[in-house]
Amino acid sequence: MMTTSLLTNLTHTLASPLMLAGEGSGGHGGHAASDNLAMLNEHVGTGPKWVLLIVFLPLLGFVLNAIYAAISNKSKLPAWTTIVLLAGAFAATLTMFLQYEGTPYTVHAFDWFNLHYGDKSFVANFSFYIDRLTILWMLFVTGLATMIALYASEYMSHDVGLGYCRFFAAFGLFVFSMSCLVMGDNMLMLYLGWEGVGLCSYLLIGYFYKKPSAVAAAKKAFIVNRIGDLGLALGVYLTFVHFGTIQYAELFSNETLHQYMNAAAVGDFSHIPAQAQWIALLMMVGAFGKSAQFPLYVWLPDAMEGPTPVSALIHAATMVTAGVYLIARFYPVFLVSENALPIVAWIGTITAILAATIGMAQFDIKRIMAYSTVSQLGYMFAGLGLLTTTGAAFHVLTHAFFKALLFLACGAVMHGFAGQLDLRKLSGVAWMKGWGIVGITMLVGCMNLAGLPYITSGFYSKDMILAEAFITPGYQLIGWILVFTAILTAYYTFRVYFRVFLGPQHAEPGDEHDDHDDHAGDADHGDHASHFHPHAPGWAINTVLIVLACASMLSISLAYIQKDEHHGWVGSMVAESSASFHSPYAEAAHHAHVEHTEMHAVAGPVGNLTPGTVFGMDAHQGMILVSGLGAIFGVLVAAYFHGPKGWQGLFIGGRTEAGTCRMDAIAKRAGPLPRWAENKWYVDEIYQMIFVGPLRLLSHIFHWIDKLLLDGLVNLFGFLPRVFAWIIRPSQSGVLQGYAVSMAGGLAILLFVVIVIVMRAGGAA
Amino acid sequence: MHSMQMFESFQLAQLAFPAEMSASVLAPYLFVSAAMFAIGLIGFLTRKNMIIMFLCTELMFQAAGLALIAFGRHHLGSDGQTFVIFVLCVAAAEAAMALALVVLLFRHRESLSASAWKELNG
Amino acid sequence: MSTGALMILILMVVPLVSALFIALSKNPNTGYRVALATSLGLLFLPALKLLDLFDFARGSQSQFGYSISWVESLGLNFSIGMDSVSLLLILLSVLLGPVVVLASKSAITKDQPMYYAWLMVLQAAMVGVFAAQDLLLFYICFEFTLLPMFVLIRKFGSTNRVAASIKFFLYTFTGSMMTLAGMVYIVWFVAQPEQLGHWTLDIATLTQYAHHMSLGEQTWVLLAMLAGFAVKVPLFPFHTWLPLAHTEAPTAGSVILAGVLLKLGTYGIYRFAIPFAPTAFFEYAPEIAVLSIIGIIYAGLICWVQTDIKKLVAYSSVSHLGFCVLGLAALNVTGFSGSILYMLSHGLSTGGLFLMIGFMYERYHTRDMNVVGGLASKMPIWATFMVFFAMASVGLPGLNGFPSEVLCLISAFQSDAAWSAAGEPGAWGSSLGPWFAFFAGTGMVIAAMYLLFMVGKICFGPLKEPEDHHPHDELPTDLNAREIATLLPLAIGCIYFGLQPTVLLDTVSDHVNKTVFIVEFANVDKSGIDLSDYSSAESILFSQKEMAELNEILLRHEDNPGSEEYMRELSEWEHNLKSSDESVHDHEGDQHD
Amino acid sequence: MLATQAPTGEDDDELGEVDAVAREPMLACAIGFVLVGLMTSAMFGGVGQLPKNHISEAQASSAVLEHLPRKVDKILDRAGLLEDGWRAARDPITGLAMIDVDAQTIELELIGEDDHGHEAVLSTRTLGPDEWPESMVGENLDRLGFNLLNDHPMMIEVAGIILLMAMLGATVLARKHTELEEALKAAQARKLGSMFEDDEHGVTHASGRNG
Repeated sequence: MMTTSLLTNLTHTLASPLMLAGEGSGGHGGHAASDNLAMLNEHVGTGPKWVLLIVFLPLLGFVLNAIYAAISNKSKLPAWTTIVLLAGAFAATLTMFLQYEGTPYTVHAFDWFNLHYGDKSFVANFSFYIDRLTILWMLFVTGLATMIALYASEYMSHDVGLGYCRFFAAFGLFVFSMSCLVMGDNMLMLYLGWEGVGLCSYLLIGYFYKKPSAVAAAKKAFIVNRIGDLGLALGVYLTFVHFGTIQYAELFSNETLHQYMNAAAVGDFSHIPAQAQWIALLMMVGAFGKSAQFPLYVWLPDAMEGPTPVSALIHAATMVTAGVYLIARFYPVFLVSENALPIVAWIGTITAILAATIGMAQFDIKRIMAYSTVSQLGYMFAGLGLLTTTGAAFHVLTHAFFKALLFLACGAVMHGFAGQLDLRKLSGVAWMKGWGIVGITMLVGCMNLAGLPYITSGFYSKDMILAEAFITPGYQLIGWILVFTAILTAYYTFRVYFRVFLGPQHAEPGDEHDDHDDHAGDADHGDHASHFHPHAPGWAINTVLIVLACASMLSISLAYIQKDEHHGWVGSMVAESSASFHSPYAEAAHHAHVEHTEMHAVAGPVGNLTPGTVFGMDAHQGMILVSGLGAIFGVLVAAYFHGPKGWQGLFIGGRTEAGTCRMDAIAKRAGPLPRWAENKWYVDEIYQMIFVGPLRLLSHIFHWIDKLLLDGLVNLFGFLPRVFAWIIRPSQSGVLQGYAVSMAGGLAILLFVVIVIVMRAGGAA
Repeated sequence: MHSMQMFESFQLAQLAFPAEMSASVLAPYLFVSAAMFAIGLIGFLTRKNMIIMFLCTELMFQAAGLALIAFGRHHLGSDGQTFVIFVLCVAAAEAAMALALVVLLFRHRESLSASAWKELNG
Repeated sequence: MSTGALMILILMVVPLVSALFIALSKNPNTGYRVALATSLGLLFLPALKLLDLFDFARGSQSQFGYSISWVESLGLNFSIGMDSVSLLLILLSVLLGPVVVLASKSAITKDQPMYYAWLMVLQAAMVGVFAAQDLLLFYICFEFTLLPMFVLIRKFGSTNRVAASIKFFLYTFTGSMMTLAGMVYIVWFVAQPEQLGHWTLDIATLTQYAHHMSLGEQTWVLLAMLAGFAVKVPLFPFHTWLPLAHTEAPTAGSVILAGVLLKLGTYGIYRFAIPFAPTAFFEYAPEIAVLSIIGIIYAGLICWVQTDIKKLVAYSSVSHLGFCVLGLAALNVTGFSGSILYMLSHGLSTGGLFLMIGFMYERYHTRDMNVVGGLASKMPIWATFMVFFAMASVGLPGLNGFPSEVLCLISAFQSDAAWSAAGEPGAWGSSLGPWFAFFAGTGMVIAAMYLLFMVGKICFGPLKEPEDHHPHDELPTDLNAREIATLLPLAIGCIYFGLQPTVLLDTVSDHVNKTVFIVEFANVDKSGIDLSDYSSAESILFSQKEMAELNEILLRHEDNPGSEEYMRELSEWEHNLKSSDESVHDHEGDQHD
Repeated sequence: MLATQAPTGEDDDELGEVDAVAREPMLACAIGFVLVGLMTSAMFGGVGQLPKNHISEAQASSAVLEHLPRKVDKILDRAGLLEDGWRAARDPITGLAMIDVDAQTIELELIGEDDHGHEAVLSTRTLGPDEWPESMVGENLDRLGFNLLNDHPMMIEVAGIILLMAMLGATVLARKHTELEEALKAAQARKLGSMFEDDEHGVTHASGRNG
């Protein structure tokens, strides 16, 4: 109710900055974006063929692993094959990045759709479109995929000879699909990748297919995604129907589109047909599905049923960012829709806070990470809705690193403690022998997720989004909600760290160390819980953790490379792509920030805009203050409630044993609220009640209609002739003379008729 | 006058080749054939013995044949007679089959009564 | 007689001969061997030869024409030939031949000669349907497919086979009786002096004149034809025979039924109902589309609550063919192409699913998903194929289901010219529109729901087997080489058509353009369709002179198509067309002016 | 004789079986009379409107004659109207007799050998109506035969086949199915066996005789 009213006035506030920009010199804003885009896509050259390696090496990995499976290979060969091939793909991507001159190009593999009729043509070839946005995404997709494959080679070692080939086959197929999604040069290729990653996520979530819960989770993931896919598909078809093409190069250089963009730039949406505006709204649904946004986020937490590397790669780092990529890629289409971006912003915000509140109350550390993923994705969507694609993309990048890191660390714990994930049953893991690296890297990840000021990359990316919220007038509310969410994030992140990794050493083994379903042949664990000793992670896991930790720390520097031109390196990557757009307010604020002058002195290039401020100071600096303090505050709260006694708890914690802390008392006093939060606010149950149940009932009703009504009618028509026959049957008495009599009677009647006719004719004659 | 005409036409009918029969001459032939048919029908209705009934049907056959010949004559054509010849052929064939069937039926029931096969009802 | 015609004749005659041979042979194994040899031979010799000979550039015209006069006075010929669409469908049915024979080896344990003989007869009949260029020949073959299928169900089906076979036969037969009535009316109409003036049953000739019928006549003809074809498809309210027949039929029967026999309905609609009654079809396309969409959703939801896995797949056929009819109802190039692609791809993926179920049934003798499940741990290869075909059926991009689905949905969007042009939805009744596309699109989600429900129950989860289960005496636990060989062609086809739909699209494009032209021309006065794309149709509809006139008109109004004058001249031109038909007739026959 | 099957029992029912008494004669007669009435009335109503046929009886009678030149010759010969060598003229193309029934004239021709020794028409003359013989009439049998054999040869074949089939069918149907008891069969077998033995004996005798 309130949201809707906000939405309505937000649409206007969104239009206003664009309008001003349109009136201004046009250095930035709608016009700039439009012209720039057109210029980029007018002459798209063809690139070198070796770029195809990026796509087809992972596919080769899939094929080889399938062959291994067919010949039932019982070694670690699949893992090494996959790692090598993915590394090759990463190397190719790196080369592509280094050789990129700045103009997009396409690489053609083979024809896929080629339907020409009349003056129209429906063309969607199996070819790839390379620009900076693509490269940005492919860099971390292939890189992380390689790392995580290495990790999985050890993590999945207990399945060697069982599901090992299956796992890595799906792994390779996933990277292939993801590459198609990101690199495809038309929307149908994107859709292919979109569904492909959905399939792989289905297969990998259901990896332990004997667990009904895993199967159910996989099914749920696929179906919920499918709902989003429907939106995307309709969006794609509508794009073709309206613009007559679904190839990026043609679409982004399409005059109609640019007319719309210019109209939108001056805030005039009345002349943009409803059809064109619907495109964005439909695609949005697809993005919500794949990136687990508010109405459709329910599948992601359940997806944690899959092996942890899968959760890290697919459900934290890469696949779930596809929605962000989609919106960034089709930003022009979203710009010409009046309501799309505000809805995106609001959905993102709602998702962020909702998921954060749920994450606070969970005890399963993987689920906590899952909800934090949902929440961070909410940030990214908010960023997109707030017209800062740079911020969103930057957050995607940093989040990919540290969230993968966090998941892999949790995975290491799960692996070592026989699938134990309950933070009430683990404590002081960091101090156990051989777990130091895990402890440290986990700490790095937590800091990044919490966004501790200056020392973490997560801080910079989040800051960019938050600042944008305050800069653009009309979005302050969103800004404050996101800040509050940032505090919650810091809290639940360090809640995990303080409870699991610090404090007195204690560990109960999980249920898997004698459950031979999925840890079959795993001899490392003791056979009885009584003398259970965890096995510390091996070199592969440790290496990967270290690399990722370094990566997430180093990505701080990205914020400073080309800071002044493009808000950092990511900005430079986004700038020359279809996603490049900056609201003039951002420009104003940016210049002010760069020139270190008072706000009102800023004028000229971007018109006399007055970007919003935080406590009267420039939003960027204000954000550093607010979100930085918020993060630290969150950490302290976590330390107080969950931290152990002594310096580990920063001297304010009071936890002396695993499983009990100060929070419990508060939770008791808080009444049902914590339980509701733990039960995810019963969203699943509500969906079950509102959608699934009725649909199921309807299906049963249909089934009975089919059985009784339709089939009954058919059978009735089949029965009528029997009735008729039964009526006239007695006429066939066996008496021969009876037939003769009827014959004579018939003859008589016939003759009578003849006579009548004849007489009439005679009378006439 | 009328009787005179009839007489002439009867005379003509005696000749090697008959003259055209006028309608009034045609009538008696047709009457005879109608009578034959009716008699055959009555026979068929009143008798039980399958052979007799079969003979009655033959009677009706020949009634039709007679009518054919009469009409053929009326039209001064030979097709009517030709047709009757073929009818006779078919009748012969039919008679052969029918009697064979009667024999067969008699073997089954030791009776020629048509009512012996009453249970062949619908 | 051209080589191509000879090949077609071989395709029709050789199965009959081998059927006779099999029927006479007493040895149970002879049937299997001979049938396998025949079907493989047909696949590799004549079919590939035809593919080689076919001139794809002239795909819209019937090639390899061969005609034996049968009854001159009625213009009745035994005339065969094939255009691109029939070529594809013939290839599909010939491909399925060896597949079903292979699949039946261990499934059929009694009366093998009879079984394989009827299978071969069915082969011949299917080829005949698609190759027929004579209306009566088409109808005869169309009906003759019923008999072998009836025997297969009645004699080799499972528990409830008698009822199933009878319902299958009577239902479809009743429908096609009405189709016959409609066809007879068309023939009679064309034989009128105002039209051709003498009896003919040649399909091409009939197509030239049938669209002269008034809207009222066309409506009745359309209803009559749909009565038969919609039952065959089956369209929503007329589908109740299908689940029963599928469930009771032997595996091979189900595969053929889903793979080819259902396509007879859509083929009939595309090949006869639309060209013979273009105006009426244009008029009632939205209603037909509504039926098909109801079918998509309704049948899909029913699938979701099935416990009998075979019934589930059967209902899924109803749901899928809804897309096919939707594409036809869109009456545009994308729609027709998509729907023809759908005929082929559905044949592959659903055929595959039925094979999978058949193989499971041979091992467990039950189709109840509550009794048997979690087979992935026991039959990994089987489960892999099951998931593969399920995904193909869901319409996963890169597999065969996807291209056709895309085209059908796009066509629904496009069909609403107003919405495509101005971006605002057009008026109801003139054509389909975004809402049709949306509701049909929900079919995608529902398909995912029920197919994953099936896969999750039957493949995944803890292993569940019937209590009285004992391993099959000759079959191994998992699929054996023969069964894998049975599945591979279908799987390869799925992938190939998923990645190379263009091959099929190019093949049928000429034919599709022709049909679209027929429809647009018949309704040219209704909606501002420009006749700029008539080139493909001149050969079938008009003489060169008429085309020249039309061309002139078009050129004269190039600048502003759709103006009254333009429309008037076009209608004049059409009127002249009809009168010229009369004059032609006068030259032949009676001399009244 | 079957047609008058003798009573096999005593009671009336059996007598009924014997068909000694008619059943529902009244009803049957009523029906019969109704039919007769209807049929006759139909005929008398109908024949009045029968089309008058266009050909004259003479034409009808003698139309057949031109098809039967030999018969014309015979009639003329009997009437003593032909010198030797003369005959009714044939149409060179169709081979029909050149006889005009309406004008009652008959063309005659003299057949002899020309100087090359070929048969040729030497001279012709016309027989006028005044010498038209009374007996120059196509008889019914002629016309019937001509019609039957000239117009419906095919039908004759068919009729023949039907009759043949009927005959075979009748024999097959009416054949008496006699089943031999086991004993009889055994006896036949024994008989055959003994025949063979005799045969062998015969052979040995023969060899003995030779030896």
